[in-house]
Amino acid sequence: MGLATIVQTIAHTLDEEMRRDDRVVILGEDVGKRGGVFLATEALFQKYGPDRVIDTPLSEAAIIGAAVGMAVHGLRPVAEIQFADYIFPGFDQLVSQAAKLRYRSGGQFSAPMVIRMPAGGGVKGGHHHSQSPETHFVHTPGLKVVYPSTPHDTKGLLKTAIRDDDPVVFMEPKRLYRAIKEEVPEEDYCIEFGKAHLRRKGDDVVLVSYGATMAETLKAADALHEQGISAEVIDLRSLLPWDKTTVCRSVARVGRVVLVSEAPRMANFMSEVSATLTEEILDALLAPPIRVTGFDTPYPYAYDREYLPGPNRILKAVQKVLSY
Amino acid sequence: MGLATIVQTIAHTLDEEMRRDDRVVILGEDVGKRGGVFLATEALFQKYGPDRVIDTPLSEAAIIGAAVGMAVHGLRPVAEIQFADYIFPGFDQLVSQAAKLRYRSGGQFSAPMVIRMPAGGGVKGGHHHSQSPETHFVHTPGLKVVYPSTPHDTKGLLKTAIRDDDPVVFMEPKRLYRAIKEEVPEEDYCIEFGKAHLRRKGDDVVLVSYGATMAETLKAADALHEQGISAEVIDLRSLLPWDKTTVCRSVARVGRVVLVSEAPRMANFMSEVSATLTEEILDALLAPPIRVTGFDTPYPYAYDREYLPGPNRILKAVQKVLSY
Amino acid sequence: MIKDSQLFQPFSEKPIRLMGDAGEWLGSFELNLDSDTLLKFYRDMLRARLFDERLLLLHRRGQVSFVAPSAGHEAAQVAVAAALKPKKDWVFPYYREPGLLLALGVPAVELFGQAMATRADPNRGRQMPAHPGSRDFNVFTVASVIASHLPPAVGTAISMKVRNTGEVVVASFGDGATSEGDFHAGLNFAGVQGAPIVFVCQNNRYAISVEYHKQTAAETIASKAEAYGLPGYLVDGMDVLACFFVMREAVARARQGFGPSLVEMQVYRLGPHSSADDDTRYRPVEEVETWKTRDPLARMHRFLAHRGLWSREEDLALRTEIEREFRQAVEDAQRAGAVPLEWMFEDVFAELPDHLREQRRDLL
Amino acid sequence: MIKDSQLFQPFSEKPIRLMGDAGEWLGSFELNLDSDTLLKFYRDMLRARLFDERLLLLHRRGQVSFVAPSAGHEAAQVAVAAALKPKKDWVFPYYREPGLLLALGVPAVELFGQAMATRADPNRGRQMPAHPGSRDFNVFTVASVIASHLPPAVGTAISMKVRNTGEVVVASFGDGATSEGDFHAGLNFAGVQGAPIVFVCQNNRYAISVEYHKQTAAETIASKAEAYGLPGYLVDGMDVLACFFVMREAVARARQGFGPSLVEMQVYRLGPHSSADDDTRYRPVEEVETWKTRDPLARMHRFLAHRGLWSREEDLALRTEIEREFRQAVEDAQRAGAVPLEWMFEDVFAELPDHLREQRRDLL
Ligand SMILES: Cc1ncc(C[n+]2csc(CCOP(=O)(O)OP(=O)(O)O)c2C)c(N)n1
Ligand SMILES: Cc1ncc(C[n+]2csc(CCOP(=O)(O)OP(=O)(O)O)c2C)c(N)n1
Ligand SMILES: [Mg+2]
Ligand SMILES: [Mg+2]
Repeated sequence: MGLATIVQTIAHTLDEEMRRDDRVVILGEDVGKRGGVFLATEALFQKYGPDRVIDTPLSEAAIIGAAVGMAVHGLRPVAEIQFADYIFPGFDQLVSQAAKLRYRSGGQFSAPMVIRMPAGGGVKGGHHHSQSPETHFVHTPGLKVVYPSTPHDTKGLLKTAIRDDDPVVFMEPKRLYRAIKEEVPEEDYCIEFGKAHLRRKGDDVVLVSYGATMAETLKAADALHEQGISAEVIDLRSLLPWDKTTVCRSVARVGRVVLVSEAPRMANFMSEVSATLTEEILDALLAPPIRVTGFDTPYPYAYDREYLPGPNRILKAVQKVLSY
Repeated sequence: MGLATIVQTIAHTLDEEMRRDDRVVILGEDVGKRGGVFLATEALFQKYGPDRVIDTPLSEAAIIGAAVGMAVHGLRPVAEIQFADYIFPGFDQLVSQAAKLRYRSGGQFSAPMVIRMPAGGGVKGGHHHSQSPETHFVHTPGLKVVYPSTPHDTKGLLKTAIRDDDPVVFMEPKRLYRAIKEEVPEEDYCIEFGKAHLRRKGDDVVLVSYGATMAETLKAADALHEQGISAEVIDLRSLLPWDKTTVCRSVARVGRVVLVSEAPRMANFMSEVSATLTEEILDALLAPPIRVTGFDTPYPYAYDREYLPGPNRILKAVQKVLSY
Repeated sequence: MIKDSQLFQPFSEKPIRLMGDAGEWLGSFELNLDSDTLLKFYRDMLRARLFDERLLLLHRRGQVSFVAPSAGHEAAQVAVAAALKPKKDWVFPYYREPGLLLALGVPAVELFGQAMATRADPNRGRQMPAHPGSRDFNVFTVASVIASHLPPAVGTAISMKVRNTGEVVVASFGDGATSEGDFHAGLNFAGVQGAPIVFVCQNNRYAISVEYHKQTAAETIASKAEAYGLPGYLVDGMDVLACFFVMREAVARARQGFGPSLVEMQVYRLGPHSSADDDTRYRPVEEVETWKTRDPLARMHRFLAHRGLWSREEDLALRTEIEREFRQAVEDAQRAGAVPLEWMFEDVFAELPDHLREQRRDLL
Repeated sequence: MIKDSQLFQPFSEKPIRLMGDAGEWLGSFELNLDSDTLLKFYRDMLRARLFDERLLLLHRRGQVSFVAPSAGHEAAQVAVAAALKPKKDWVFPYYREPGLLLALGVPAVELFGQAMATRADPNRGRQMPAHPGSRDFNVFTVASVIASHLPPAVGTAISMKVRNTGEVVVASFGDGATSEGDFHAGLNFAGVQGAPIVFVCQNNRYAISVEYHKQTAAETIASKAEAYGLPGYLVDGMDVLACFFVMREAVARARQGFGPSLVEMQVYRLGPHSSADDDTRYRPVEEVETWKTRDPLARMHRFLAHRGLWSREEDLALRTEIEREFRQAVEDAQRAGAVPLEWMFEDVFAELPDHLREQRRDLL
């Protein structure tokens, strides 16, 4: 499909999947004529009509709940939540219905569906257009959680998500929607969940991140490179399952690690990674794993860049683990 | 107030606080004539009438949201969510309104309120009467989170919660509601948040827990004692803020720690404790902190005791850290 | 969207009734049901009643941890089942509906198995009693979270519409459920989509202890339909014929593409909310006694007797037969054996992921 | 609960109007407002319009990151403010209501300060533009989450009732908001409690791109009141007099203890949803043009001119005066200066906890 941004890749991939499988339907607020407020479903309404691209009333509970019911009946719904922050009015449908249906019915019913949502800050959206709720999802048994950071991975992961037999929360790095353009292969390919992507190889420190903060993490790696410090950079790509093997292998080899995520710090997903590293490879740690995260405040409007774990804060953390 | 169970202490403490301060009102499902399904508000409706003990329609969003509005207008609402599992239909009111109001209004408005909820498993309730959602609350900036394990602490912490100027999620260990009876002092006392309680002193291993799993943790400590192993046992009592100082001090001294919580394992609150321990006192760790938690499944009905981190699983973990 | 009603008008002031207290026919049209059908209504209601009694017995013996008795709701539930095509149409029930499932044909052994969490439960023992579900009968497994099944029910109905399958959904719930946001989200979306679904509220005037007038200031639940552009029917829920004829019409309308409706069936819970409840704390005994005189089973019995279709002796024989069936079903359910511990880790996902494999290994 | 209406009937088929398209009085009663009041309506509407225009200018210059224009909603918003006792009654607005706040008396400098996140914002720059709030004026700070302010609004109204303060709450929102569970939860609880609150829906027939008939199958938003036992009024929301008189009655009724009501004001958003929207993707230009002919400002202008109360010259002078006021207010808001970085950590709790102290130290 040539050079494409993340948001273009989403629209394109949805189109491919809808063409491939007529069980795939889209629903959400403004996904129809408008093509989504970010244009992630652009032109699909015009192409597939109102039965397969459904503009819903303004209710996230209706969106997620109806997607569950559609999936149960054999469709493959892809629901859009306009901003990740608005998952909360539909949170119960996600955690009580979508996540638990297969289990509570003994496998009689299941909800193969995708819940797409632009997430993360840095777009001057204040606290209700900037949040990173991934930890809530990871902590909910029954959900898979994916968070790509490049157009290439977006295509492969979104295809896997749509074809997966379980509910997948598909988070999208909204501040990178149009920031990166890369060559996205024409062919049909899927990227397996739980396989991290080694974005850089390096020997002095490992940087682990995912989603929107990959951009900041790579910038930090570049800056380190200039200082003669070689950083291994891991893009997790999916958080549930997450690729413990790759992370542990790199950290065991290098001994030093910085974990980057923009969600609030307290009980952040990266705490799980840190705790796992200690449990698995304590003796290989030459320094404590350090988490660089958002702060434990609601997401602020003013100084929303300062809230984020930018390259400077990452470099400071690297300094700390290197000088430990 | 003599010998009392946890649930009796709650009713008694609510009564004292309502007498002390006529801004304190109670609202929730069945809290009125019925006195709550667990009788935690027994006799209060009869004593204070329908304006101060309000039976609400069956809507958790209405309960939490209305409590926010009452608090804004000067009341001190104590809302009951019938089971912690039912916080989710009201989750948005909790995270988008209660938690963020002070911040988003620049301190102009605030929501001093308590949201009480019986939590935890082991009562044959299946997955919607057994969950432990505390991590979701801890990960939400703007909420305080408290989880007592004894009648004595229940009184002191509930008083602090009601008098606190911010929203407090007050979790109650439902399987201990009537399991422990102890002497609860007559006088008015508050227990500061963020101060753990050293339940046992010991030198071989530190056990950290809170809420309902304190019972299992203490049983494990007793069993260890019989084996000649001395366990220090810390009851966190509040999770936000949590008492980093006490935990780090004990673990730094002893070098070995087991973290017990019945919530699902992935990104459990204890991951935060573990990550913090590594960050703060890596070199004092003689073994990796090991988490003993619920499993990453929805809460099951059959084998609901096996799901919980019982004494055996705690002992196995202790064995592991001791033999590391 | 709404087709002109054939027999019944929505938003009536008084509940639609077809059978008087003494069991007399009140309909303005000729009753055109054969005696087999009428007897089946009664039989299904009696099975529902006796099922609950059996569960209460098992509860007293400690073999079942929880019961939510449905006595008083039988007419409503049996009528809903009778209006549907079993195994074709879908049902999204709530927890107080053994009568509905039994009348649809779900084997008693599965329901007892569910209540006792044995291998006879197709849901594999994952939930507390009163939470059945059956893929075979298109019965969506009950979730405890009140009203949370309504948005999924609507999604299924939209799928039926989009794919033009000719199927219909019935979703049922109590009066308390109507206060949840999910009720609103579900009915509103169904209205917009004109989906083939009938919403059935079994209004027993209490949500545990909370009386109807504390639940809502609306005069009736049926009137809430207006907010969604749907017809709302108010029905005497202890009159199995009224429930059946109204449901039949609502289901037919949905099937023909004329969209959803809301049916309020006014019932009364003759027992406590559940085995964990003490209803004397909040309900006057006299109120309960008054409603007991309107017992839907007794009323149908009178109706049948009236027409010479039923006798005391037949009644006793039927009871004995059902009791025998249920004793056997309980035995079968028990004999199926406890669910194995390793099932705890299955069905979280279609395939067991690594982290659950590790956790299973640690436990077993 | 509902007191007999004095002037208006709920659930009318057609919107209540008091002013014709040409600005003629249509009321069945004598208009008993003095010219100062009438002129103030117009003035407040004009201020609202010019406020938006100023914001759009600042947006084009890159000084404001986002605007949600309210042109077309001014009559509704100004009428709501006029029906209240400022600083006594409480308002729970949504994001498209600068006109409401200005008319209540909230200083323009605070609103510009909010839009630019300077120290002039009493909310301390915590949220994106269009999210004002003022403790001084009992205006609950806007949250982006649609309809999420409604349950809190009801809680405040219940507190007023319980403490018998004689205050009233107005909570306003768009048509899209009526689909959220929080709308339902709020109105239902308010109905049960008979709380002193008036719900105002500014129905502009779109929620971003989603048209009214995809939002709900209900004929009107006003009809949804029935589901909660409330009176629902359908009003021409571009008729400031109709909005005012209906609101005055609803507020009086709430204040006198007769409970809540729902007022639907039919308006039209003359501009795009926001500065980030392109409404030509989903709205026919002709539709927009038709509605523009019903501009509430022009209509009121005609009404006043009709009565000899207003001239072109006065209009020009007033515009100049307001422009001057706003230029000054923008300048003052800017001069107040950016909010300091360390504020990021304040107001999470009443007191700064240790973990935030550490995080602040790490950043600064
Ligand atoms: C979301 C949620 N909140 C609370 C409960 C606890 N609860 C279980 S049953 C019930 C009352 C339900 O009343 P109603 O809907 O009228 O049904 P009924 O039991 O009367 O048949 C409540 C509050 C729940 N199951 N789910
Ligand atoms: C819970 C939630 N979901 C989605 C959004 C995104 N959003 C912002 S405004 C809007 C449309 C609101 O429409 P309406 O209520 O009619 O008000 P209007 O903008 O037309 O005045 C949407 C969907 C949101 N803010 N909150
Ligand atoms: Mg009921
Ligand atoms: Mg609108």
